This record gives sequence, structure tokens and C-alpha cells, in this order.
Amino acid sequence: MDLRDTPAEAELRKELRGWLEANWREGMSQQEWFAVLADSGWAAPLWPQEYGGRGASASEAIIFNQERQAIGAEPPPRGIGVPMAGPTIIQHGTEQQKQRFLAPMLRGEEVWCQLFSEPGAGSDLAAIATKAERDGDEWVINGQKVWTTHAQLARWGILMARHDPSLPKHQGITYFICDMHAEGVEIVPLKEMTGEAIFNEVFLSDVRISDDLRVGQLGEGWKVSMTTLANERMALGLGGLGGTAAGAPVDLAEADAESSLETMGKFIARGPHALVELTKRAGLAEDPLTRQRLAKVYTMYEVNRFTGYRITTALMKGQGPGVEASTGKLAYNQLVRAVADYLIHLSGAGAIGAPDDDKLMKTAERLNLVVPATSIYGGTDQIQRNIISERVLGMPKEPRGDAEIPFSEIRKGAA
Amino acid sequence: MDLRDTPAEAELRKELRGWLEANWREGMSQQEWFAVLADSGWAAPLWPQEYGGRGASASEAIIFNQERQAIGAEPPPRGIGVPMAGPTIIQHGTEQQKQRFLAPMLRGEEVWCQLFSEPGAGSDLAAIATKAERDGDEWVINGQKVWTTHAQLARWGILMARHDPSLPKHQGITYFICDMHAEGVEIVPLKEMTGEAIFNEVFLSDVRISDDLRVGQLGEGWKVSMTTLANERMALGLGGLGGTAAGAPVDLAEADAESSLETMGKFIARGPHALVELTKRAGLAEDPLTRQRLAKVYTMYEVNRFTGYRITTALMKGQGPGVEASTGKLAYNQLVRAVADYLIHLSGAGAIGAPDDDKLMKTAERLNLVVPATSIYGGTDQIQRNIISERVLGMPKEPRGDAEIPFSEIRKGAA
Amino acid sequence: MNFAFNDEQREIQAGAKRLMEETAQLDRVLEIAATPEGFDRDDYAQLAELGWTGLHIPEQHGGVGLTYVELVVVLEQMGMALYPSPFFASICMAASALIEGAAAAPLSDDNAALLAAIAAGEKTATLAYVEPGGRYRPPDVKLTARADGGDFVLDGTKSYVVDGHTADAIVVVARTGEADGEIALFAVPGDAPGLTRSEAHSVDQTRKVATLEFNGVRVPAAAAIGEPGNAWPTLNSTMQLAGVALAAESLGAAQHCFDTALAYTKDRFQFGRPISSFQAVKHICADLLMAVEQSRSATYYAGWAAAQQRDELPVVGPLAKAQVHDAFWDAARANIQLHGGIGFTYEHEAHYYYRRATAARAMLGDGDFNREMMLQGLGLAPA
Amino acid sequence: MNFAFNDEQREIQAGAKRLMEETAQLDRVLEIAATPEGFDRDDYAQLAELGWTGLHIPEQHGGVGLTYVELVVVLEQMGMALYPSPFFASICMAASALIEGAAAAPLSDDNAALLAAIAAGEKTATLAYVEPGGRYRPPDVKLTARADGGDFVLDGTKSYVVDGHTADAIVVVARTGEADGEIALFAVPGDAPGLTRSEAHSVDQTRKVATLEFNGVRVPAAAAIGEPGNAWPTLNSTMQLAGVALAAESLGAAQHCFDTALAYTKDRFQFGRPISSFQAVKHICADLLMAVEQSRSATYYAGWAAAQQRDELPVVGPLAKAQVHDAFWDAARANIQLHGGIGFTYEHEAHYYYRRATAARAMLGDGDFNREMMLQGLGLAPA
Repeated sequence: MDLRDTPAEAELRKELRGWLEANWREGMSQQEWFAVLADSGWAAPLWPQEYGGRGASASEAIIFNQERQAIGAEPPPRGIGVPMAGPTIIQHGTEQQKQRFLAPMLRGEEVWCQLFSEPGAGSDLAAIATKAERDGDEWVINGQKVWTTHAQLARWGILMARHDPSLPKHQGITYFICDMHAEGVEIVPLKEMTGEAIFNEVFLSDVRISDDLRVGQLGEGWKVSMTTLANERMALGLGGLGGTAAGAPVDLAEADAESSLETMGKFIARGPHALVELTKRAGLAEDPLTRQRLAKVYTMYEVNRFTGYRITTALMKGQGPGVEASTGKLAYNQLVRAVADYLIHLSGAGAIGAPDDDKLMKTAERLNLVVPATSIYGGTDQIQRNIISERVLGMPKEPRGDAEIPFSEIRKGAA
Repeated sequence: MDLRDTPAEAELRKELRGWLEANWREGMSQQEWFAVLADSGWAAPLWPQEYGGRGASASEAIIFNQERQAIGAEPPPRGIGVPMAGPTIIQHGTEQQKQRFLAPMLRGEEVWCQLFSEPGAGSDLAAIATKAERDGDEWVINGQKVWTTHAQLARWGILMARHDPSLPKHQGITYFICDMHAEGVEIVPLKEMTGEAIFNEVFLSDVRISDDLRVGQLGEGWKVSMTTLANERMALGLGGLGGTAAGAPVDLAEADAESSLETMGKFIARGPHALVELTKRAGLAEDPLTRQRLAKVYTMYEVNRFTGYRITTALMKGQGPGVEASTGKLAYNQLVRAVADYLIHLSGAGAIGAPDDDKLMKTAERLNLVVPATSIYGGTDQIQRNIISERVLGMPKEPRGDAEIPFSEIRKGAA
Repeated sequence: MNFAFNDEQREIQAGAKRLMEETAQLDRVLEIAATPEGFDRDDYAQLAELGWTGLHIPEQHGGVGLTYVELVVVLEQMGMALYPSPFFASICMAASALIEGAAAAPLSDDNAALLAAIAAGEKTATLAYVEPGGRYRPPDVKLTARADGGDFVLDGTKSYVVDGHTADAIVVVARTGEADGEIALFAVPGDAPGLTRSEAHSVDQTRKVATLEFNGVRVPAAAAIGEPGNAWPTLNSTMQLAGVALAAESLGAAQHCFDTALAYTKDRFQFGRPISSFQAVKHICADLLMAVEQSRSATYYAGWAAAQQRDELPVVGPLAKAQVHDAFWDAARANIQLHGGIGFTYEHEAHYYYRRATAARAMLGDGDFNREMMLQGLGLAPA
Repeated sequence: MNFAFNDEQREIQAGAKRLMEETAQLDRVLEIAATPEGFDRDDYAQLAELGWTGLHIPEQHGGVGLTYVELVVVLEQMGMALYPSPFFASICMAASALIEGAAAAPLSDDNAALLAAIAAGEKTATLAYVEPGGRYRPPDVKLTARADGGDFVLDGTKSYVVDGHTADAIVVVARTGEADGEIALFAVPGDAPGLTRSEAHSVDQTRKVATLEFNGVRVPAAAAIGEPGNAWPTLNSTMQLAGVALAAESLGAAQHCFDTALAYTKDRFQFGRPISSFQAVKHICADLLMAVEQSRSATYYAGWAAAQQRDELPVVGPLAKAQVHDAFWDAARANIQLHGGIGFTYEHEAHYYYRRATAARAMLGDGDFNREMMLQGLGLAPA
């Protein structure tokens, strides 16, 4: 056990830092930078070289990422393309799909979105009702999707649809790539309780998709989607495990971030030191009750950081992450709730309504309004606990009556 | 809404106080006092007069009980006889059984115990496996019961046994009165984690019970037991709702009580004032963290007291208790856990091991070792939540596979 | 003993329920809340007609002379609907301050007239206590009242003054000297020269708050409530009473969150079953039932103490404020969680209750603060 | 970077696991714990043979010269089995005090010899800090050390001294003056004249504690560890190190509780299903997994900080102590609850872990105390 670099790691770090310093410069356009990353394979270092990756080891990828952050260079294209759609296409797509989609995804030229959730299929994602009907070499899609991020920006969507409602629910699903510019795709922003519209509803009316854009076999959609979702959970869980820049200046710029979700992500990424600083500014650093609250939140940050080292170590050794990674999203949700509550505590009566010029209270207010989402999206806390207990702890699934009967015969209630 | 006596109540209170002062005197034997109570009907005021009760209103019963406590007179015979076995026999027993059993029960001459739980039937009480086989006018009982209080003292036990394992589990059960002096009844004290043996295991080997001692019809045992258990829940829930004698002297005599369960009951009955007093003695009354803890426990006591007034009001009006009563046991468990934790907090390093001469720490230690039982016996907290959600909130039972197949075919695991 | 509502109280309850059904459906509530005043003057006149604006105000001050229990009954129904009205500010804060003040020193004619006008619903008023960045503690009162001839001159700023931009009169908490307890209360007309009022942002969209700037606002000595410099006890009991009132509103709101969530779990199917059949959901609901019922017990008892058992109020007032707002918070959170995605949309009502829970929890001091007050009420002095 | 055990550490882990399987099955543990000494001297000799008694003790002091990480590895296995041994007292408290003291002032020959004997497993020792009714804070140290000629004379009482009735030497915390920080540490022979030792009751039946009465116990100046009157920093870092050690033990115990409970839920059928198929049970287990894994992260990191990153130790030491004992407490409680009635019997092992959780949580200061220490470690001074 040694958290310091091995000689080989130190060597690699030096080399990658050199490459980064040579290739990234302050002020270059995002497009230029994405191109550099894609050309060099660093946009998705773990992908095979033939699909635009580097075939790098996890260790290389992690050190590259650390050094990239250290010099302040932007990350590769985010959104669901590279982390979720890409690995799914690599694992389940046709060669043609790989050649067509992966390169522009890596360059950030084509944004992707996810068309999974529906009003009647939230926790029970396999309950999707969007229909895919075959018509020659094409499929005709009808249905409604919700909670789609970046739908307006997206060129492509990964889509789960039901090709046969007479089959049991998990067996009647097929996975497609949907052209978001196709006729019949209507995108309606969905206003959330924060007052913002980060998400969208997507209405699909007689949208035609060529059979070439099917990912995996007919009826394999559920299986294919598992690849996507495992990658999503990993991304959501790892999100909270970033490095904590102790001592970083606290200017609370994130209170001005475009969306509350961003505010949350940015504030959490500052690490616990920000809370210490804000406690001092609020004049509560000597208050014994505040101190206990602070110590508890601080501890949550730190145990997540330490758990992050365990996960990173496993990844760098080329192992899959262990049991400690399975609770990542739950731990992250616990942390953000605690942080929001702590900021509310520091705000005092200011929690009634943050003055515009008080960035601490503003951040508190934004976080407080957005945290209820964290324990819902990407699988509710309850669903996370089911997954952990069943897949990690080997506890049996509950007896259920919906898995083996035709989808069309399953009882359905309110959307 | 007025918590003070109505004129009629005040009148009744005066009258009952007079009767109590005339009939109870310090130093009289328990036997004498029980006889007085039984003769007057006050041993079970709500029971019909013909069975030794008074046919009194709930209001009378409650005021009698308040006045009895006020002058320090002992309560009527406790244990499971009067509160649980009695009402069950009155509701489901034969006239012969009522004539035989109720009077000695009321006089405390015959103690009763409960033979329900089994190693394989805890939360799932209907899974009892103890067999009752018919032999002429008699039944032959074989099986093992656990968690039986007062088995050594008991003259009679209420017993659930399975007369037909080929029936679905709830339908094959019959309810009996078991002679605890009968041949084949073996009582083995069960040492609990406190180091005490409050409970017993009872082994039944070819115990013969006359069919006269069957309560209710063949196969009605589950239904009959519901009467017993509803009375048990009520008793456990109401246990925590006693009056709180604010300002009562705190001499911590309960640290010397015979059993930890008694210690717990007596300490809780003192009310929250005892905690305030002990906090001062521990020198922590000005510690801000201690104050918050104290205020939280104090609040739990008080909300239970206030809820108790709502329940008492409903009972005095002759109504059944409302939804607020359903959470009584859960609330009581929450309270005793919090009290134990608070005393541990006050003990500091003394929680490692209470010195014999420190009654605060001794009480803390005893409570801490016995509280794990409260969320288990009389139905675990999890079972309580099931009951509340299903019976009070009307939420559906979970789908289950064991209710409609023959008992003998149900899968059974570890005891 | 009767710890249940009597016939008259049940009648008031039924009336309040009916009025809310008629006038406080959520879309109308939001419409009214979106107006600059934040309430409907005809609605308020109706409250006055029903006698509710004078419910707990003694008859000699123009009120109906009922008790705090009746007020609790009405407030619970109002809270359930997030009813937008200066009722809380005017009746449960300002009027209580005047009534409590009258117990310390006779009301001036002006103040007696104000109280009568509040009771009649002819005027609205509010209480201005907390200041920017401040908390509900004596040293946080920085607004000064300087004696000048027979008058007092007020300088300073008040924050989060409930319905303060529309109130006809403001009961303002001011400092007359350096010591913690040197506190005075004055009733100041809403249009007093030197007083600038502006609606302030609140996370709770169904209750307006205002920022009030006092720049040399001059009031006569007769504006004082109680004895200037010695009004801490009056403020203290006013806050305890206001805490019970807010608890009653929030109890109603918490009950509504719970009822709504429970109903939804029975309608919503996932995995071929209503989600109400899942243990995780059932156990959340059982715990919420307990929290809400305990809050009900605490609120009703505190109402009774406010009405009849004043020596317990310093303990059970803050106790109820803390207990109910913890439960309301849990219920508002759980309501969103049990609804899943739909509960996070703006269109769904859940967030309005969550916003109310956030603001009401902070208003009149948070849980820690009220628990500390409760211990002081028990006679346990802090360090 | 490698935040996992290396080959040598894994080998030690495997060795410890094996030793526990061979010598620390629960019935043997209870048998040993029931003896007056509370440990088995042959077992202890075996630990010495394996080099574990000297694991983190520098080679120049007769130890093996490995790090705190290796110690954590061994302790986790010991805690899992509730292994009854003076290992914790001797190696993780007394030896650490001597090592930390050596950094402040060179060890006297006697103390150096004592440390070497501890490292070799020839002697056992312990640390005596807390006093009757006291807590782990400077003003609670009342035992006095009075300078007399070249000697010091000790008077006072120490409580809950781990394995104090059998230790060959006691590192005692004493007060040399009135000010909070005027603290000294002395190594006192277990058989010193004037020292009365008696086994004291502990709720934890697998770890002995003693009460020590010092009546004019005379020790030479050479018994001092660090500088008398100035040993607070030495005591502080010793406590941080001891906290990490206790956390490591308790992590193992918590893991055991969780594993046992999880296994039982799969075997136990109620309602025709294994109880592990009920959501209420599954969700409890998922939360426990998280708590235990977070505790593992905290403990290992704290071990690493103790070994290599000393500037973080004042923060992560108390952090790990608090975090792990919260988790252990939850796991020990849940273990009983998930077992139901059988978990409440004396015959079942669950209560031994619950007892350990109770005692270990209070030992070296409870969660509140350690969180406060953690903030002080961050440089946030209290009021």
C-alpha cells in the first residue's frame, strides 16, 4: 500500500504531462482540442485503437486524466456519447455502426442522447411501451420518452423500444440508434422543480429507423441496455470521487453556473475544504453544533475520496472495481444531501430566500432544490439498494408476477 | 379540547379515590389486594360483570387507574392473563371455560403464559409446526415453543398448534389452553444476551389436552390468536404512554430491578424529567451537544405523552383508538433506544463498564443490553411497519407463495 | 379530559376545510401568489366575515375571544392548501405581539385601535424581527430605536418580513441599549416616512416576504408595545405563539404531502404491482405516518398550552415548532421521492410543499434553535 | 499509486487469518476471556514468534521496522475474531507512546529496554489515561506527578486500563501542574509499590480492563517518556495512533457482523421465502455494505497516514475512529435485529460483538469527541 507513484508511474506521468503541455494551450477552441484528443486517441484512451481509442491501460488513462486536470485542460466530449453509447456500440454494434458513429462521437462533432425512460417506465425500465413496428427494412417508432438530457443538441439517440408486446417484458425489447433529426421526433423541454429545463420529453410519432441502426439482435434490447446502464452507474458513482483540491480558493462562482445540476457538481468537486472556509466566513467555526455537522460532512467527502483510491487502484491494476464501487452512487447522493443541508444550516434565516448577492446562500438554495433529483435519476436510491443487494450481495430477487407473462397482460397504473 | 376533568369526571374521580383510600392500605399482601380488586370488579373493569368485571366505561377504568397510581396502590395481576388470555377466552371460549378460568385469573391465583412463538415461527407466526393430533376426546401435542415469559410460574398456557399440515398454513391451526403441570411439559430457561433468563423454552412431548380446552373451532386458531395479539400490541404500545411524573425524585432504584426489562420499564415510566436531572448530575447540562441530544429525547417522551392523551380520549369516549395508536409500539421502541443511547452518552468512558456503585451508568448498561430486544419481541419493527402499512394505510400485502399451499409443502430454512 | 376537538371546534374545522376547497385549489393559490400583493383582498374580507381574523383576540380588543386551539384548527387547513394570506403574519404574529404586550403594559389608544382593526380584518400587520445574515437571538437585533424628545427614531434593516410589503402596520423589534435584553417593540405604519419596503425573493412561492429599510423612521412613544427596553419577554412569548401557529400550518402541509404520496403509491404500477406493495415504500409510509401523527399530538398540545396551560408554553411551543418541521421536511422529501421523476417536475405540486418546508423550517429559527429554546424553557440555562 | 495491500501485506493477512482460524474460534475465545488473566501466554508467545509484537516498532528499538499498515492488517483479523490478547494495549498503545515519546526526547535506557521487551513479546504494557467519571480531555487528568528529589511521586486513580491488571508496565498519564497541557507520561512497573490493580467490570467480555490506584507510587525521572510537563503532543499522537488501531479491530468486527447477518438472512425462511428476499432486509444490508466499505476505506487510509503521511493523521485518525465505530455499532445492532429472537440469546455470538461495539465506541472517546478532535486537527480551534 503506497499512494505515491511507482517509478514507472512517475515516468509515465512526466511523459504525459509533457504531451499535454505541448498539445494544450489556454484559449484554444473546444473543437480544436477535441480534435487533438481524438487524433491522439486520448479522447477514449481505453477503447481499442481501431475505433479511435489508444488501447491504453487503465493506469495510463487515469494518470492522463489526473495530469489533464492538473494543467487545467478541458475534458474530452462529455454527455452520454463517449461514456455510455460508445461502449455499447463497441460491445454490441455492427462493424458498420462502429465505423459510422464512433469517430464523430470522439471528436464531439455529434452529440448523443438517451431515449430510455418513459412516463410508465421509471424504476421499472423494462416496462417501456414505445412501439417499434417492422416495415420492410425499416422500423416505425411510436411512443414517448422522458428525462432526456441534451435532446435539442443531440444528433443521435440510443433508443429502447418494444417490438413485440406479446413476449414477456424483458424479451420484447430491441435497441436502436435513433436519428434525432428524423421526421416525427418532437422535443419538448421539461421544466423541473428548480424552475430550469435541463431535461426534455421526446415524442416519437411514426419515426422511421432503418434496420441497419438496430444494435444487437431482435429482442436483445434489454441485454444491450445493461451495458449502457452499467456504464452510467459507474459514471454517476465515480462522479463524486474526484480529487479534492484542499485549499482551493472558494469564490463560489458555481452559484452562477447555468444549471443547478452544474452548480451541484462544481461545488461538490471543490471538496470539503470549501465547507471549512464557508463555515469560518459565516462566523460559525466555533459553534459546537456546527462543528459536529461540519465534521460529519467532511467525513463523507473523505471516505468517498479514500474509496476512490481503492477503485482507482483496482482499475489501474486492470481489475474490475470491487464491491466498494457498487455503493458509489448511494454514497454520492448521501454526500450531496448532507452538503445541501449543511449549507442551509449555514444560511440561517437566509434559507427562506437567498439574497442575489450572497453566493453562499444562493448555492445553498440551488443545491437544496436540485438534490431531490439525485436520489431519483439514474435509478432511485431504492432501486440502487435492490441492485446492490441482488447483484453484489447475492440476495434473491423478490417474487414477481410480471417477468414471465406477455407484456400486454401486465397491470399498469398511473404514469 | 380541554385536558381538565369535566365536572362528571371530577365527581367520579373523587368517588374512586375515596373507594381506593378505603380499600387499599400500605403493607397489605398482594394476595389480599388482588382479592379486593377481584371482588369489586376493578381487577378488569371493562369485562362484563358476569365474568368478574365491572362492565365499566373506559372512562371509569382510566380514572380508576390514574387514581390507583396516584395513591401508590399496586396494579391488578399482570402477566398475560388479564390483558391477553382473558379477552380471548371471553370472545372465543366456551361458557364452561369462562366459568373455570376467569375468576382465578382475576384473583392472581393462576398465572398464565403464552405458547405461540417457535424457533421456526418468529415474524411468521403462522408457520408454527407444533403438532396437535386427535386421540378420542383428547389432543396429543408435540413441539417446541420459545420466548415464553413466566412459564415456571404459569398454571396455564395459551397454545397454538397445527392440527392438519395438509391445509394451507393459516387454516391448519387450532388454539388450546394447555395445562402447564401436565406430563410432557418441560420448561428450560432461555438465557438472553443480558445474561438473565426472563424467557423460557417450553418442550411439549406427548402432552395430552382434553378437547374441552380447545378455544374456538378446529382450524380457527389463527383467527383466535388475532384477538390475543391485538391485545398484546395494545398493551405494548400503551406501555410507553404512561403519565410522566415531572419532578419525581430520581433515585435510580430501577438499576437494582430484578430484570433489565423491568429496569427499562421503570426508568422510562419516570418520564423525561429524570434525564434532565441526570444531565445536571453528570455536569453536562451546559454542553451544547448534550443539550441537543437531551431536547430530542425529551421531545420523544412528550410526543408519546401527548399521543397518549389522544388515545385515552378516544377510549374514554368509547371509541376504538385511531391511527395514532397503531404506531405506539414503534414509537416506544424509538424512545427506549434513544433513552439508552442518551444514558450511554452521559456515561462517557463509563459505557465501557458501569461501576457497581454508579446507578446512572448501571442503568445505562442494563438498558443498552436490553433494548435490542424491544425491536424484536411482540413483532419486529419491520413486522410492525408491515402491519401499519397494510392494516392502517391500506397498502397491499406483498405477493406471497406460502399462503395457499399445504403447510407441509412450504419451504423452511434455518430455525 | 378531552384531548379532541369539541363540537364548535369541529364546526370551525369543517368550515375551514370547505373554504379551502372553494377558494384554495392549487391553481388559484398559484395565481394569487403570483400577484404583487400575494393575496386576495376579497378572500381576506371573507376570513373577517367568518370571524377568523379575531378568533383568539380577546373581546375587549374587538376579537371573538376564542382560544389558540381554534386558531390551530383553522391554520392546519390553511397550511394543507398552502393558502396565500396575510393571516399568519397579521393574526398569529402582529396581533399576538399586541395581546402579549397588553399583558405587560396597557395598550396605547393607537395600538388598541390597531389591534381592533386587525381583529376586524380591516388592517393587516406583521412582525419584523430577523435582520440580514442574522438569527433569532438577542444580539442579532441591530436595528436601533433612539429616544428623541417624546419620540423614538428607528434605523436599520429587517429581512424576511412575512407579507411585510403589504402590511398596514409593522411590529418592529428594535434595540434601545447595548445589553442583550434592551429590546423594544413598536407598531409602525406601513407608510411611515423613512420606511422603504420591497418584496424579497423567497424560495417559497406561496408566501411573500419583504425587506424593510428604516431610515430615521420617527414614531411616538405611544407606538411602543410593552415597555421600551424591556420587551424581551413579550417578544419571547410572541415567538412561542407564532411557532405554534407555524407548526399548525406545517402540520397540515405535512399531512397533505403524506396523503398525496400514499395515494400515488397505490396508483403507480411498476414491475406489474402497485409500488405501495413494495416493503421499501410501505416502511417509508409507516414511518411517515408516525412522524405526522406525533406532530399532530405535539401541535394540538402546544395549542392547548397556548390557550390554557401557559406555564408549559415555553417548552412545548418550541418543541412543536422543531418536531413538526422535521416531520414536514421528511414528508415533503419523501413525497418527491415516492413520486419519482414526476415529483421532480415543476408541473407537479410536490415542489411547492418542499419549498414551503424549506422556508418554514428556517423561519422563526431552525430545529437546533428551537430545541435550545425548549431547554431554556425547562429552566436549563446555557453555558 | 497502490491503495491495496502489497504481496507482503497480503501474506501477513493470510497468516493472521490462519492463526485466528486455528486459535480464535469463538468457544476458545470465550474460554480464554473467562480466565483471570484474560489471555493465553502461549498464544502471545506465538504472536512474538511471528514478529507481530514488533511489527511497527523500529529496528533500533528491537522491532521489525514495518509500518502501521501491517499492524492494521493484523488488527482487522484479530477484531473479526474478538481475539483476546494484550496485543492492542501493549503494541498499539504502550509501544506507540514510547515510540512517539522517543521523537520528543531520547528514551532512557530503562524505557528503551522496555520497548525492546514489548517488541519481543517478553513484556506486556498498557496506557492508563482516563479516570473515574472522566473523559479524554486535558482537564480530566487529575492523577498528579509530584517532583521529589530526582523522582516523581504519583497519586490518583486510572480507570478502564486495557489489560492493566496483567501488564508488566503501565504508561501512565499524569499531571505536573495546573495548566491543561502540563502533562507527563511515565512508564511504571506493574508491581510498583503503592500501585494497586484490580480487574474491573467491562460490558465487553472479550477484553479486560482494570482500575489502577496510585498511592504515592515513586518512579525515577528516567521513567518519563518525552519531557515531563510537556508530553501533551506525545499523548495526542499516541491517541491518534491508538484510534486507528482500534478502528482496524472494529472494522474486522463490523465486517464479521455484516457477513454473519447476511448469511443468516439467506438461510432463514419466513413466509415461505428466505428473509433475504424481503426488501426491508435487502435495503438494510445494502446500507450496511456501504457503511462497512466506507469504514474500510477510512481505516486503510488512516493506516497509510500513520505510516507515511503524518501531517494527515490528526485529521484522519479521529475520522477513522468515529466513522468505523458508528458503522460497527450499526452492524452489531443490525446483526441482532436480522437474526430476530435467536440473536438476542446468550448462546448466540451476536451479543459479544454488540458488547465490543459498546465498549470500543466509548474507548478513546466517542464519536462526538473524535469529530471534535478531527476539526482541531484541521486547525479549527474551538471556542
